[in-house]
Order: sequence, then C-alpha cells, then structure tokens
Amino acid sequence: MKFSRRDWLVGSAGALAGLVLTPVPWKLLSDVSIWTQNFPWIPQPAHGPVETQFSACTLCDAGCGVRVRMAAKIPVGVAGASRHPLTRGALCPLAFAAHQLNWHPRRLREVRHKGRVASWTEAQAAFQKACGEGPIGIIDGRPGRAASSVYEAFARKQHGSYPPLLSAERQALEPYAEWSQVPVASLGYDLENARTIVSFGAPLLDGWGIPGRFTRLWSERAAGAADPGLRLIQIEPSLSRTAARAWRWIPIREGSEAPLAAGVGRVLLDERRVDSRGPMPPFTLEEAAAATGLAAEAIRDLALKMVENRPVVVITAEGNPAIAALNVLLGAVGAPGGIVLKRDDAPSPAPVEPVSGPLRAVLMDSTVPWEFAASSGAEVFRFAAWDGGGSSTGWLLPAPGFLEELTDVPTPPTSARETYALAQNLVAPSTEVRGAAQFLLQIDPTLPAVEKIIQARCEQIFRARQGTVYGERSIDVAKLDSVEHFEEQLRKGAVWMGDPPKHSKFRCELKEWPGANRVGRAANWVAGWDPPVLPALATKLYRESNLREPPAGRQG
Amino acid sequence: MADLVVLDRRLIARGAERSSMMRFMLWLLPWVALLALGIYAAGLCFYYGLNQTHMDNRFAFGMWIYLDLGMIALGAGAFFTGFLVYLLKQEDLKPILNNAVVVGLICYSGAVAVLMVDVGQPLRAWFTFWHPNTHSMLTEVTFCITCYLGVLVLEYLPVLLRNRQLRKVPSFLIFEHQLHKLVPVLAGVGAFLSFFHQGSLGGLYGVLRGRPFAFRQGLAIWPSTFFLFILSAMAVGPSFLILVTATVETLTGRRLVAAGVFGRLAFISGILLSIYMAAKALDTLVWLNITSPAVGFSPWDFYAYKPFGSALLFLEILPLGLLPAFLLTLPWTNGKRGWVLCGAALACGGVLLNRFVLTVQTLALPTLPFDDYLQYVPSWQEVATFAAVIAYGVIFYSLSYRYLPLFGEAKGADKNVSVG
Amino acid sequence: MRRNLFIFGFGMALAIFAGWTAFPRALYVRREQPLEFRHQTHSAKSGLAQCDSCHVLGNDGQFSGMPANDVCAGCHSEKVGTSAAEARLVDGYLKPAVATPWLVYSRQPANVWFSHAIHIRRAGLACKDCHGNLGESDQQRLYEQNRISGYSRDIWGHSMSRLGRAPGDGMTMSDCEDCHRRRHVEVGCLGCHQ
Amino acid sequence: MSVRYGMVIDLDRCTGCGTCMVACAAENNVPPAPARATARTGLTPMLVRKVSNRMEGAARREAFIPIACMQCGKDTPCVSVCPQQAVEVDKATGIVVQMPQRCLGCRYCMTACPYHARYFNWWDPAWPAGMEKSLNPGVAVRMRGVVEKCNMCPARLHSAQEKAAAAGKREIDPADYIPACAEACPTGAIQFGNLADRNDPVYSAAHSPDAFRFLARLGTEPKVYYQSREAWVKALAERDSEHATEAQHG
Repeated sequence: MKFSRRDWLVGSAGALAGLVLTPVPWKLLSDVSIWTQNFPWIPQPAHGPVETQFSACTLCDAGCGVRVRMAAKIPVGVAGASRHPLTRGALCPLAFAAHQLNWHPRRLREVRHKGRVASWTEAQAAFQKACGEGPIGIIDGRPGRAASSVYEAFARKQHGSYPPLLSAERQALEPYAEWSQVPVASLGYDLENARTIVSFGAPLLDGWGIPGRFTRLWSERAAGAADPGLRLIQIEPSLSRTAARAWRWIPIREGSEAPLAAGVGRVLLDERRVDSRGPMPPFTLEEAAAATGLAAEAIRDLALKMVENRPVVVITAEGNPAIAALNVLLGAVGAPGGIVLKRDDAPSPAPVEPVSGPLRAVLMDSTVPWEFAASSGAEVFRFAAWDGGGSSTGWLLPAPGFLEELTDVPTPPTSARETYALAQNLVAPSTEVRGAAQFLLQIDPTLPAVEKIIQARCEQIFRARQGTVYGERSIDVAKLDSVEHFEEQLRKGAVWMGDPPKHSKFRCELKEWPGANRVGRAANWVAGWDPPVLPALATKLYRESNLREPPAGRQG
Repeated sequence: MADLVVLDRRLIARGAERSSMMRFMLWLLPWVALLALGIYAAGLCFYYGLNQTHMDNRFAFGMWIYLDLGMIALGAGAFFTGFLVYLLKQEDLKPILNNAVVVGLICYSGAVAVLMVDVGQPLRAWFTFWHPNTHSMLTEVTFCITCYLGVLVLEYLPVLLRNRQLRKVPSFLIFEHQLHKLVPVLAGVGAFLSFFHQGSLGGLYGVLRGRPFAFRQGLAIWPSTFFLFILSAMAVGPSFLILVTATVETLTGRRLVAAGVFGRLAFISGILLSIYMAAKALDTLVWLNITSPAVGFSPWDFYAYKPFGSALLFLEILPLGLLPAFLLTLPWTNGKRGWVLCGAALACGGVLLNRFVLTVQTLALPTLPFDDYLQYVPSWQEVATFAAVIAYGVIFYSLSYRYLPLFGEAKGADKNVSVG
Repeated sequence: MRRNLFIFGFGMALAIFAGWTAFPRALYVRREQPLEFRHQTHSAKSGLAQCDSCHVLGNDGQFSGMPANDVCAGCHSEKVGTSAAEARLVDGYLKPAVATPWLVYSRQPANVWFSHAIHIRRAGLACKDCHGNLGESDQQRLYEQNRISGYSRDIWGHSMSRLGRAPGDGMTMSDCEDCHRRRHVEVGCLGCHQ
Repeated sequence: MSVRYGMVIDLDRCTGCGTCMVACAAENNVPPAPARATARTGLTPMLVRKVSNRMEGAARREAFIPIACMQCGKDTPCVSVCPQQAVEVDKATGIVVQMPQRCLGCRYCMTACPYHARYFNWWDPAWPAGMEKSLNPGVAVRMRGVVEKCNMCPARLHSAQEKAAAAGKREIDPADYIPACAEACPTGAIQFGNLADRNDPVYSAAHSPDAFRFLARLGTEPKVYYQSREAWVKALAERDSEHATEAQHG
C-alpha cells in the first residue's frame, strides 16, 4: 500500500496524541523549568568546610582586628573582631570587602620593568647591580614593623638611607615632638579620657586614625545626646560626615584654621581662661573674625566652650603648628585626655644618617602610598600588590596581597597605648609574590629574618611582663607561662596592649606663637586607606548610591 | 514576480476592488522596515537584558506598560461590539464586527508580545499558570488576556476561512459553518473575560496602597479603578473603531459601512463616556477628600510637580471627557461625520491620557518625604520595540483587508482605488 | 475511514513506545565517577559500618558530605592493594592534595538549602530514609546526568513515571514537600531555599 | 512562641559611613556595579540615603537614613501583587521573603513598594575573574532579570538553626543570628531583634517616644523602626507633616 500525504498527516496527528501519554512533554517542561531557575552560567560559590580565623587588617596603619570567615580555605567574609581593645569590632566600610581585593583586576601578578613583563631574577640582578654602584634609599610606608628593621639593617650595611615616611596622623603629632623632644612615635591621643574634642577638619567619624576607635567612643558617649559627655566640635568649611554628626559644627572660610586658632588663643589668654603665660598669638580677635568669616562673639563662644568641659584636646587633619599651639595653651600636652606618652621611652637606635649625594636606586615597600614619588634620577624598585596605574618607570614588583603574608602590626600612630599584633598568611598567593624584606633577604642572607625579629619582639614584650593579651579571653602577660604561649596567642589573632606608662608627664612649651605651615597629605577618600585600589563592592558607596564622592586617586 | 501577482489576484475575493500588487507592496514596505527594526531592538533586550531600556529601580514600569494599557483599552471595541451584536441583538452593528475582531486581535496580540519583552525572565513567565497568586491583579490580567486572545483567534478564524482560496477546502467550509454557530457563545465568553481583564488592568494600579496617587478605595474586592477601566474601555472601544474604519475609508476611498453605523457607535460611545465621566468625577472627589489624606498625603502635593500640574486632571475630565461625550451624543453633532470623528479622537485621547497618568505619573511622583520627583525618557530600543507593534498592526490589518471580506463584499464603490 | 483510524493508532503507538524507551536514554548522559568506589567493601571489610565514620556531621551543624582527602588518607595514606583505582586515588588525589571530583548523586541546585543536622538530629531521620540503601551497594552506581538541567537522574528518580519509588529514588521539591506534609512540618520558602 | 524579626535604626547614630551597605553586599553575594550602572539602576538591598533640612550655610543639617526592606507586617504591598508567589511573609519569622528563582521579573512588586527597597537585576551578575571564589557559600547568586531585596540575611539564620539543631535545641541562640548590616554598624545604630519579645531590647526601643516608622499611615505595619531626637528628622516620617511639605516647596 502506498502512503499519501494525507496518511502522513493522520499518522503525525496520532503521534502527537500519543506523545501526551509519554513523559516527553512533562519531563521536558520540568527540566527546562529547573534549568531556567539555575542557569549554568551563573557564578557558583565554592563549597567546603567553613571556619573562622582572627587576624589584623594590613590595609592601613590602623591594623584593626578582623574576623575572617573561610570556606574551603578561601576568605569569604570579613567582619570586625570585637576582642580588639581599640576597635572593639568596628571597621571601615572598605574592610568588609577586603577579602575580594586579591582578585582585583589591577592586582599585580608579574614583575614589570618599564611597563614590560620581566622576571624576579632580572629584578634581583638589577638591584644587586645598583647596590654595587651607589647608595640605596629604602622608603617604608609604615615604620616600626619587623620588615622595617630589615630595611634599616640593610640601609646601614649598604650605607644607604632610610628616611622615615610619616602618615598624615603622625605628621599632625610632629609639632609636639619638636617642642617636647619626645620621639613622635611615642605620642598619641588619649581620646578615652577627653571630654571635649575640637577637630580642625580632621575626619574623626570618617576613617581618621583607627576608624573603629573613635566611632565606638562617640557612639557610647556622644551620639544623639543634647548635652553629651564627650563634646565633639568640628571646625570645617563644608558640612562633612563628621560635621553633620558633631555636637557643634563651626563653618569657617577655606584655609582660615590658623587665624581662628590664634583668635581662640587670644580670647583664652586675654580672659585668663588658661593658666599659662604662653606667647601671644599674632592676630587680634577682630582680625581672626575677619579672616574666618565668623563673628567675634562666635569665636569667643568657641573659646569658652573649649574650656567649659575639660579635659579638652585639639586635633588637626594635617600637621600645622599654628593650630597645635592651642593644645600647649590649653595644657593638653602631656596631660590625661590630651596628647600623651604611649610608653616609657625606650632608647631607640640612632637613625640612619641621611646620604649626602644622590641615590643610585630607591626601593619602595608595598605600604608606600601610590602617590608618593621617589627622588628623581634614582632607579625605582617599587613593591606593590595592586597597580595604581600611571607608573611605567623602573621596576614594579608584585607584593603579597590581603592576608597573603605573615607580618606584624605595631602601634598605630594615634593610639594612646602601645599595641602589637600579627597578621597571619591565611591565604596562599595565586601567583609568585614577594615582600620587599623577603627580596632583600634573598640578596643578603645575613640580614635578620622577619620571623626572627617577630620572635625577638615577642620575647621583649614578654620579658617586660606588662600589658594584656586580648584573645578569646583577655589575659595579663604576667600570667602567661611562656613566650611561646604568648606568641601562639598573637598568631591566633590576639592583640597585645601595653599598660599606661608609669611617668606620663612631660614638659612642652612654646617660645613664640608658631606660623602656619601645613604638612602632610590631607585625608583621602576614606582616610588612611593605603592600597591604590578599592574593593569591587565599593561601587555600592559611590556609584550605586549618592552616599560618597567617587574615589580621588583610587582605582575602583 | 509574475506568478506572485497571479497568486495575489487569486487570493483576493471575487468582485472586490483592490489596488495593484505593486502599490500594495510599496505601502507595506516602510511598515516592514519598521517591524524589522523593532524586532532587532527586542532582540537586544533579550540578549543583553533590560539594561537596554531606560527603566530603573524606581521607574520599574515604562512606556511599554503604558502603551499596553492604552492598546488594550482601545482594542475593547472587539468584545464590546460582539457583546452588542450577539447579546444585546444590535444587528445593525454587524457590518462593523469583523473589523472589530481584527482590531482587537491586533491590539491584544501586540500587547502580549511587548509584555514578553518587558519581563526580565520570559522563559519563566508561564510559572504564573503553575503557581498563580489568586490575590494578584496581574494574575487575573494574565489569565484573562491569554484566554481572550484565544477567543479572538477563534473569532478571527471564520473571517479567515472566508478567504477565496480557503473556501475551496470543503472541510474548512464545514468547520467555518460550525464555528459560526459558536460565535455568539464566543462573544459571550469574550465579553465576560474582557470585563474582567479590563477591570483588573485598572485594579493593577488601584490596589497599590504604597502609591497613594494611584490607590483607590475598594468596592467589594476591587478598587474603584477596576470599574472605571471597564467603563472607559467600553466607552472608547467604539470610538476607536470609528477612527480605524474612517481611516481605512479615506485610504481606500470607499464607503465601507452604512452611514448609520457611525452614528449608532458614536451615540453608544458618547453615552458610556458621560457615565464614565460622572463616575470618574465622583471617584476623584472621594480620592481627593478621603482616600489620599487618610494615608498622610495631601493630594494637591501630587500636582505640585511640573509638568504634571492639576491642569492634566482637568484636561482629562473636560476637553477630553465631557466635550467628546457631548459631541458624540448630541443630535446636531452626532449626525455630522466630522464632529463624530473629532469626538471619537478626543475620547480616545482622553483614555490614553488617563492610562498615562495612572502609569507614568504614578511612578514619577515621590512617596518618601525625602524622595525626589523623577524623570524618565524611554530608550530607542523601547520606542522601536513598540513601533514594531504598530507596524505589525498595520501589516496585519492591510493583509486582512486585502484578502478577507472584513466589511462583507465591498460592492461597487468608486474606482479610484488607492492602497489597502 | 478504518484505514485512517489504523494509521492514527499506529502513529500513536509508535510515539508512546518511543516516548517511554528512547526518550529517557536520549535525555541523560552517562558519566564515569573519578574512582571506582564500593560502599560495601568499606562497610563490611574495613569495619566502617556507620555512615558517619566517613560522612561526618559536626557539632556546629556542618555536614562534611563527600569525605575530604584526609579522611580517605586515614587508611589510604599508602596504596592498599594494587587496583588501578587505588593508584589513581593515592597518586592522583591524596598525594598532590587534590580534592576527588566525585559526581554527587544527590547534589541539589544552588538555590536549595538542606541541613543534615536538622533532619538527623531534630527530625531523627536515618540516612537511608532519603539515600536508600546506598550504603550497602556492592556496585558503584551509574551516574546519569540530565542534559538540560545538569542534575543527577537520582533527583527525578529512576522511573520516568515516578510511580512506586523506593526511598532515595527521587529528591525533587515535591518529594521534600510530600515528606513534610506527611510529618506535618510546615516551612516557608526560607525553610529550604537560599 | 512566635518570632517577629525587626530592626530599630537610631538615625542620630548613623554617620553615613556606608559600612552596612558593603557588609550587606558581601554577605549576600551582590555583584559590583557594571560600568553603566548608576544610583538608579544599582543593587543595594541596604541603601544609606543622605537627607538634609534643605537649608544652606550654618543652618544646614544633614542626616543619613539606612533603607532596607521595611518588612511590612500587614497588607504587605509586594506580597499581594506578585503574580506567581515569588514573595511571601514567612510565618515563623515574619520576614518578607523574596524568591528570585521564582520571580519572572515583571517588577510589579517594585512599583508597589512605597520605600523603593526592591531592586531589579538589570545586568548579568559578574565579578572580576576569580573573585567568584570569594562568594558566600550560603547564598545563591541571582540571575539577570529578577527582583531582589533584603531577606534579612537568611544564610545567617540557616547556620544558626543548623547550630541549634546540632546541639539538640529547637530555638536558635539570638546571638547566632544578626544580619550583616547590624553586625557591621560601627556605631551600633542598627539594632536587630525580635519585636514580639517584650524582653528584647528592640521591643523597648521600638516603643520609645523617639521611635517612628516611615509612612506609617499607609497602614502596612513595617517592622523596621527608626528613632531620632531631632525634630526635623522626625518630620520626615510622614509626607504631609508640615515640616516635610515646607521642605519640598521651600
């Protein structure tokens, strides 16, 4: 029999009817619906055992305590460690996405020379050659670490230079160091005991110093109260975050901080509000008023507010003697609640005397701010975990990223007490990276190893038998049985904090009222944030909302 | 080409005068081009996602939803004429019926097509049928529109089967005959479904208690907009039919319907429009004085934002509401074609404005006290996608008109045939 | 007329036959496990009688699922026996510390949250209530992957009709729902989704 | 005992640092913004908004308002409108749950939300190469074309429940379940807890004289409360409070 077209139609009709009685349509529908709910191209989180580790954040010199959530040995979340005595679990916004930084598109993955890809051996050879030819300069963004002493030792041996590079907060403390002959590293702000804090444009609530420390203090003692126990007076031309939340905001003309300080000084001295015979400021109250755009009465009122509720301390964004002088006038230097000694001064080794002639080469540690430019002429060996862009001169050497190397965290500049912590290498670097210290050690194996220096530092602290270790529980160092135990605690993410020094008094006086000269770089997008890049999720803050200005000099 | 012309001739009903193949092609050409562009734009949206549009998190609905609502309102003529002819036995409107079905089919299929581009995961759109949320107006809309689209297709079939070539297949003839008996039933079902989804389209915004500008008190389980939409759709449906037919008449240079038909449609349209206006005025008063203040929004604030001043409200009620209502009903204008067309146009404009206010203005207005008033301008992809629907409509209508007896056999008529 | 009927029926029968036989074969692709593993060998011979001697439920509620390398290394630190699989395990995975890429029969979609702790400790379910007698199997089961959804055939269950399934044969959302209904445990979306 | 999770956010404590936003995004695997994204097309389940008393100079005041899903408890606007039950109010916890895998992306719920706390995935989720390794394993990544919002960090609730079950307990330890934003807030401005429990700190905070809710008169009973002692901030609660209206037109 022959099949006609019609037969075909009938047959297929039957087939269609039949299909309905098979799993085909129904199963396909079900599978497709599952597929459309879990498209294979959607990124999948890695699975594996979840654990919690404690460490310190190494992205700026505040060294906040962090709690890292790890899945399958990879950090999947960062949060504050409430055990940390200064930050008490508070962090800056960027730290919460820091664990993603190691995959940042600008992560430096290979050695580069003048923009071209090179190798570690070439870099090493080039550096050794340079060492043979002339003095080497080593720039260290965060003095006081174990790595720092490696640099110092190397500089000594090579008769090179090791100039201290001070952060904005440290430079703000410089004038007092100068007037009192106390090393700047030994000074700090005793915010915990202050009752009035007068900020000349310092972003106290926006990442200044140790971000968590002041925000915690402020939220406990000031936030929302009509007459707070801690008065924050913000002097700033624009209504910043800090100004918006301050007890008083005093808007002044751009750059008229020094005249205002002088005016306030005038009032205090004329009206005998301070018991010091300090030098008279060069401005009259009227001149100050004219310069700042405030009414003379307003300046007087400010002066009275300053002394109304003591102790009071004045904080500046950058180093500026003309404002720092106020603290001397108010007797806030060397007094509780003011600028205090953070340790009984240990004799520090004589600094490496600076090189007279030009430097042959400069080695920059990965903590040096990307904006920092080395002295011209010298061959640059810059270590960095992220490429800030725009640098095709000299060598660019990939350094360990977030939590990729063991490093110690010394006392942050603004702290009123000495602290010490360790940041563990929780993550295995994806590419071959080296820290500057490691690099130098490969060139000169006789240098002290970072591990050894850390052990020595632990030994030293343990011998002194003072201070407390803040781990799962807080334990007095005196109660610890061995230095190993102490070091183990630190390696598990504990923080050591020293006791207040025995004799904290020191004298600090002024010959004449200093002139204004601003030093140091003003606070960055989030003050203190050192890496040249921002975590990818920072876009939430400046692109997906109107909360913050786009980053200045920071790669998103 | 030659045999194409032959085929074309064969498809055209005997005795029907149609323009030459060439002219018809030329007429279609621009529309086809527009259609192609739109399909490309829609393709972009499918491939790259809705970031191709200018909608955003606060302007979550854009011009697509607005024009969907508009089209479906204008397409209401289909169900309403069916309702009049078969259920209210207004036999004299029968000549307009096929035309109404085609217009309805175009509006609805077009709207559904655009909706498929509008949703973020079209592949999962069918979940609504599998896990329906019976409390959602959108569920009601989805169900009714899909069903009614089916009804429209069934209503269109007999018209299609009356094509000269298709008639030749005997079984088709039988089928068509059977369908014909069914048509009154279909009209009934269609009317029922349409009442509901026209209503639920109104409900769509009326239930938004989070948007006090659109939120309305309920009668039974439906907000007042539910009923206002049914009324307004019924009111403008016939008006739109008048406009379409008149347009076709001018394009083809033929009288397609008996003189009386426009008058009847206009009168019905006008009466319903005036009822609608009364209802709307009442509703607006209730909203101004009770609904809005009750939830902490002083209603006149909504009109404090330019360009959407309160002028818009009065524009909708007076020149685009009462005026056309009069033009369409009053004997001394109802008779005159010009006035009728003008009235119909105003009426359609009024309802389009109403849909615009409810969709676009609602989203532009702030709710939180620290929100700002928002602007939104559709992207070319949005515009093109929608233009494609218009093009599709024109093409579909042209083909139907050319090869199917939309207005019965157009006998005689003057010879100066232009397009169509 | 009769002829039409016959042809119609023929087409129908053909479709039904194909739909029940050829379709399932076409829908799933068979995949090899990285190693040849027999539960029975381990439970009987090596005295690992209990499931939790390898699949551990921690006190924090975490379930290990597929045992990690160090668990296997507990016995297989050096080659036990001479089979090729053994060599692959020790040299291929344990020594270089590469996680064994097991194909998991009961792997659920990413948006599913299932807690062994809750089902075992709180509801008191036994492993075989969901996984059937996988533990006694003396053969390594065939892993069939759905070409469309990408999940194991075990999720839908072996019989296409889903009739008369043994426990562990079928782990779809409706299977979860059925069990919850039977035990009168009501949970919302959050109960099982993430 | 029924649980009703909610928050009390102290606006006088909020410094607008944005920590909650980043912590939220990291916890919930929210992708970073693609190049073309703006503040209007972003994905910010927790969004801090800057508001002012609309004055200039020394009289100007600013405040920061963290906005997440308000977890409306009555006539929840987004629940009733969803055509295919992708949104529900969880019976056990009172959390308004959005299930992106069920969502078809019609965005009706977004138009229904008076707080604009719902966000649409306008782009395919994408991270720089390798970064997906750092995603939170407890949260499924959402695909393009669906709506998402704050589900109160369900992954944290899940691990708390798992922990409780492992210890043979039925109720979770409240200390184990704190959403990322509340945990991250450096000033403790965000308090999270059980509003149904009279002994819970959030209960008393929510009933303090300074507490208020935005657009409370819509009658949707939000479970996110705010508090402030400043009159002009309180005045932002309702649209027709004279201060607010004056602020618009002034």
